[in-house]
Amino acid sequence: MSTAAHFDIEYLQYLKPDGSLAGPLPPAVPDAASLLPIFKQMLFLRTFDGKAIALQRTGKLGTYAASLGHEATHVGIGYSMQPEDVLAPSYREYGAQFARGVLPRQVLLYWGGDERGNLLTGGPAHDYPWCVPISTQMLMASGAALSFKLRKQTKVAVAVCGDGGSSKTDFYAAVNSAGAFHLPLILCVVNNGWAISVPRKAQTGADTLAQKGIAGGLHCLQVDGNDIIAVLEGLRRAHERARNGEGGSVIEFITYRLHDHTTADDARRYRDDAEVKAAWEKEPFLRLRKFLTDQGVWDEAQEKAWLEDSGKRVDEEINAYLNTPVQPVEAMFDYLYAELPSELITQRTEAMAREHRA
Amino acid sequence: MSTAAHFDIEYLQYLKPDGSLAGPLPPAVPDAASLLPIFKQMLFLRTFDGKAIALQRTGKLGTYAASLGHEATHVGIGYSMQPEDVLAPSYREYGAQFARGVLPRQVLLYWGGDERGNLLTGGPAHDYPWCVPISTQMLMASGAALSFKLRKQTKVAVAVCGDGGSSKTDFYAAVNSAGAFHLPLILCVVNNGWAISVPRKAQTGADTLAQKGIAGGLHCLQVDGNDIIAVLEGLRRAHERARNGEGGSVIEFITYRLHDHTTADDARRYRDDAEVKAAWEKEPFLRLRKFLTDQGVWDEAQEKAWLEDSGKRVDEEINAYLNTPVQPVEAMFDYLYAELPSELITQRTEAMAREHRA
Amino acid sequence: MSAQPITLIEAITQALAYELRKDESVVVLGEDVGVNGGVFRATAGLSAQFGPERILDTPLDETTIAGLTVGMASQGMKPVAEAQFDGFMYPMVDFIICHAARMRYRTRGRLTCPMVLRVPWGGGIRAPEHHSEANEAIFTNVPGLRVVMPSSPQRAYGLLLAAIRDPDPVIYMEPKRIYRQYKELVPDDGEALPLDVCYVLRDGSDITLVTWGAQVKETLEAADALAKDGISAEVIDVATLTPLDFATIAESVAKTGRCVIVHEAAKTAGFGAEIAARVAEECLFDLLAPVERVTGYDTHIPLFRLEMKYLPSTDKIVAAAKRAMAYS
Amino acid sequence: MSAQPITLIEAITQALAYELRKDESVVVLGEDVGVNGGVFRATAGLSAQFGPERILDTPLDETTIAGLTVGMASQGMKPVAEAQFDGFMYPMVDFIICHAARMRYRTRGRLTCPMVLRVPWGGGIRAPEHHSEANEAIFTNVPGLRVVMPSSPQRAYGLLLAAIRDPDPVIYMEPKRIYRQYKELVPDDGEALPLDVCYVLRDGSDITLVTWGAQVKETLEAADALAKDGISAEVIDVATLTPLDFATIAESVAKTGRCVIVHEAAKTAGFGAEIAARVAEECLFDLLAPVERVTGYDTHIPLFRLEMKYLPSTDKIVAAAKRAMAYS
Ligand SMILES: Cc1ncc(C[n+]2csc(CCOP(=O)(O)OP(=O)(O)O)c2C)c(N)n1
Ligand SMILES: Cc1ncc(C[n+]2csc(CCOP(=O)(O)OP(=O)(O)O)c2C)c(N)n1
Ligand SMILES: [Mg+2]
Ligand SMILES: [Mg+2]
Repeated sequence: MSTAAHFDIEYLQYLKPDGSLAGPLPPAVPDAASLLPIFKQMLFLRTFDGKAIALQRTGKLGTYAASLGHEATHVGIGYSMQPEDVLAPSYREYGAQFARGVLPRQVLLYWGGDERGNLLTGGPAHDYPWCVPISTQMLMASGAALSFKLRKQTKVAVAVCGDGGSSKTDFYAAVNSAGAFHLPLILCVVNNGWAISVPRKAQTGADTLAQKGIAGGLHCLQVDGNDIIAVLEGLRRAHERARNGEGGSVIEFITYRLHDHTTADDARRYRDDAEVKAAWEKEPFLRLRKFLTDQGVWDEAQEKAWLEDSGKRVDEEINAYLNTPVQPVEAMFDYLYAELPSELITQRTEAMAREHRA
Repeated sequence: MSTAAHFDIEYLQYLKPDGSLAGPLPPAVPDAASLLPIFKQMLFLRTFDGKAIALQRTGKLGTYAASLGHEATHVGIGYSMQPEDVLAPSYREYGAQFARGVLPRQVLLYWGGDERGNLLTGGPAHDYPWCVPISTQMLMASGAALSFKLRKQTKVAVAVCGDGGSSKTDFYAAVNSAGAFHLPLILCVVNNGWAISVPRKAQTGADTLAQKGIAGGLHCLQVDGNDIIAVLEGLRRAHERARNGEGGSVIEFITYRLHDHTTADDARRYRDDAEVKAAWEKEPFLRLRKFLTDQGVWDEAQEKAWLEDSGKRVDEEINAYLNTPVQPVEAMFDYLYAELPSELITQRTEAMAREHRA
Repeated sequence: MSAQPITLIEAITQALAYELRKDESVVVLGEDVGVNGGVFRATAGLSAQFGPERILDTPLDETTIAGLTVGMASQGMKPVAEAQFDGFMYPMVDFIICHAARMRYRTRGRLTCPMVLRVPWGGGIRAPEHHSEANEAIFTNVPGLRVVMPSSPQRAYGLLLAAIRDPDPVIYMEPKRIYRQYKELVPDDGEALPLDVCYVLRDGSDITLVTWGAQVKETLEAADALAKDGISAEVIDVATLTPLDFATIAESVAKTGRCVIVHEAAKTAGFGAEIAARVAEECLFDLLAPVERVTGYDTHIPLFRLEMKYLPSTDKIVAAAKRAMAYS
Repeated sequence: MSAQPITLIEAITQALAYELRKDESVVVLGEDVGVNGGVFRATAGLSAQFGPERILDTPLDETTIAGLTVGMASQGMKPVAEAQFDGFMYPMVDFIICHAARMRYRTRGRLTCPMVLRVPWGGGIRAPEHHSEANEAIFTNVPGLRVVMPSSPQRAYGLLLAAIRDPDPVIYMEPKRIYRQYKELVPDDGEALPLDVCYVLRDGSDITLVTWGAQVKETLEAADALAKDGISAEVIDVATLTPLDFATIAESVAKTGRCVIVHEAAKTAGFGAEIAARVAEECLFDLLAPVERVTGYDTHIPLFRLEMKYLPSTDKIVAAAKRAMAYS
């Protein structure tokens, strides 16, 4: 009889798949040149990804989750943040982490089965480690945001999950608590079409993943996650709201997982080649290169040099990883408690003695 | 730049607090007379509630959760269902259960600390028992609805939680799964303003609780939960959708908890008398009586007779409850498994022996 | 300063207030902990004293409480969360195991999780379903946690202060049956008690009775009853279940040669099993009699009409002790 | 009919297919169990054979899987749910404890919950974090459940059939390290194995080795090694942890006088504690040597570079057995 509430979900796209602009540049991107450092990060990330996969294929790395196709979203997320902000990633947002200073060798150590990867050396010490239990990081980030608000710190918590992750109850708990406490929280849903073998449409009956934020009264936005300009503008708005005390946001980034879920997966079992082929037409890198080249701020020579440089830097990181000595057996007991309880000292001593006997 | 999605939440009210109609009667209510059985149920429920509280105050019942003020919503929910549908209540929807045939003594047995209350004698054998862990029943009902869908049964699962319960992750999981599987599920959120001492506005940043259904692409509706006509019409629409394979609904019923949370609670500690007083102006019973009296289908004599009858029937139920022998000690072991494992037979024997010694 | 004796729950309130005053990174959160002061009144008066930014009413979701708590703790605060009842802790298990217990471990000390989860625990108060559960065992196989249970006003105060100050996550279970059982003088001196010891509440030479939480009362009563029959029982309140101070128990069993373990959780794989196992491993040749466990039955605690028949009683403890004494 | 020997995981697929054919109320649900056939291929081919209405890919939420499962089971279906990995079961704990384990009890038999929760369990496959956990102890203190763990292709088949047919909820944990370790002839005859017995895998007279899951392999190897030194070890695969068939273990210990329990979960309050406790209670005077537990350390299983040092090994078992043999 009457309308109790009304909602619109906005969609942002500036840079079309063909590299042309859909309209004027938004505030987040003053000019083409400002995109150069981000573009270079994207290129570096792709270089890293390829080499990491190769490393896994040759048995020198454990299961690895690639980020192929997600570069604009991942790098954009990292690039939009201030060092004092807190990032709560899932397990593949290396692009965001590199933008925050994390050394690539950390990624390799982690997927190489070494806890020291989670030191995230090079990045802000307060960032969260990789998070395997899906979307728990979203709610943890809400707690981080609550701690900022209570202590009147002007910081933003940024958390990232996938389309699958947006089905997780922890995701909804993050939405609900961010709304209830009006928190400086940005929930980034990287919709890459798949959660391992489960397609986006099997996750939910919702038309957009962005609209999940309505459940908690959050600001909701859907952006073309392969369009770095839309990514940056969407994040700019969300950060501004968060810093101004206007509360939390849910941003859905529409992108595509061009690789298998991880190196342990074989996507051919469940998805069509045609779909993947079509997705390659929309991927984030080519359109941005086209745009930057058209704008005269990038050229082949620059790219060649940068690629070479990137390759060299990644190789250095790989070497650093491969040359990291395995932790001694007692590392198993380290950091379990601030101070190891006496019973555990006994176990630790026993483990060390066994090691020396062996 | 463009709109990705758009939503409206409708609000239903037909019978205003003063007992006058806000517009023509909706399909759910052909005429005033059709409301009489429901009105009588509401009156019976209020009688029961009062006597149950008195029973608790005199030490003859454990903690009891009253339903004062919720009568229209509770009775409407039960009355809208078919026997083959499944009801998944929380812990105070006796009105819905009585409408489904459950004997009032069952309520007393349950709050009197006896599992046999959950037999729900008199009601459909497939209904769920009372559910103490908030909102878990919402998700369980989604599973029930999924079982109906898979077996092509034309049945609806109806689950009820409170405003507080709508914050629970299980509630969101119910919304999400009902949307993903397109289930015949009706999620009833009885917004009575309070979750024990926590007011509705502290639960969420959402303007309505109905809009939580948007997160899963469900049909969403907000109704005046003190207006039995709106309650019935909202439910009629949701049932029709469910039966037609159009999927699930979230209905927010706006009502008010006129009593303490339970008999163990003292609401004066946290809420204003003025608010309670104002709520009494909008409660469901008076407006309906006014309407039915104005329409000439109800009068004082009828009410007197019905009240007397109700009182007598409730007293009979109370007697039946008070005269139910306590279960023997071995009841602790009954129904733990279909067949008691041998170790438990030993424990059971020991418990019985101890009992006979004592 | 409390010159008056106070109950166990008042001791908890007192400890919370002390630490809220002393350490501004401490916050309290949970359902109804604010203006209402908690359904058991554990946080009574704290909202008025410290304001709603220190004493937070959360939305009704235990997953949320757990997740927010871990998030706050890992960013430098010291949250003290409340689960309203034992039976509502289960949705918190994921955050406790996957994040709280591993934050320091996983990040090699870079991030930590100094939090306390308080939870009214156990049966015997004629409460509705899920309000009477003894589920401590769930957390005792989880490395990286401390599981603590006080059994007197003084220990409630001292152990809660220690729990809040501890740099790692602590599950602090409060035996609700004895919240108001008796009063004790509990000076509000901010003195914490150690979290790594079992407390010997009564010395004895014939048999060791090991227990924790609400059953401490029945166990002490059983010791009294046994004394009348000339049996000298030593009573140990475990207090901190994990990491366990087994040395104190071993020392006692070495002396007495007999051990009865009392707890209200179901027997199978209750925490009593760990203590009995340790005795079998480390004190075998001290034992004169088989170890006994006096526990809840291996069924759910029934609704309140039968619950007292489920719980260990003084009688049952005495009977077990006498069975043990029959060996020599 | 499978005339070919098959692996443990193939035996699981075979049992699922058998029961899906036989009983139309059986449905399989979980993440990636459909077209993808499960991340371990346990459900490979089932979607093609039985269709998406019998083999359901769920949204990515374990709470959802648990809740839907209980809802379906309580309305007359027999859902077989999958948790993708051990470390993702925790959000299911609430539904398992509060609803699955209590449905029959709470409603006095009016509603029941015949469900199976399958979960790849344990370490040793060089997997990422939370993919290698031995968390069976969480469920063993919960009345109303059955906790089952197969250790061979034949037992995987027979026990899974029994679990699906059981009228009560079963947690069925699959030792993923031995999913493909070896093959066995497993006739697809629909013959279930009993859920209330421990399996004596090897007779012996000097010492009883008790274990379950993946460690059965190392334990049998240890028995071989011990035999070379003239020590005769009896090996028991517990198979169904709860309700426990302790009689089989007691009988063995009565014969051997020595008991070593092997499991990969952390030691403190692992399920080995229950077995050791029972031995201390019921076999005390049979014991020639202290009970020993060879287990994971009381820390989290580390990431894969160190995980094999965390897990019990044949060496560690042999050493413990020899320590026990030193007593006589
Ligand atoms: C709680 C939990 N359940 C299951 C898994 C196993 N798992 C790892 S990644 C994944 C799919 C995630 O999909 P999505 O959220 O879309 O993220 P994407 O990998 O596509 O970036 C699953 C099911 C997990 N890590 N955590
Ligand atoms: C999981 C869980 N947490 C906490 C409680 C304790 N509790 C019982 S009722 C209640 C408030 C419920 O409020 P609401 O959902 O609005 O329903 P109402 O009682 O108002 O009908 C709480 C917190 C519970 N029963 N279950
Ligand atoms: Mg995805
Ligand atoms: Mg309410």
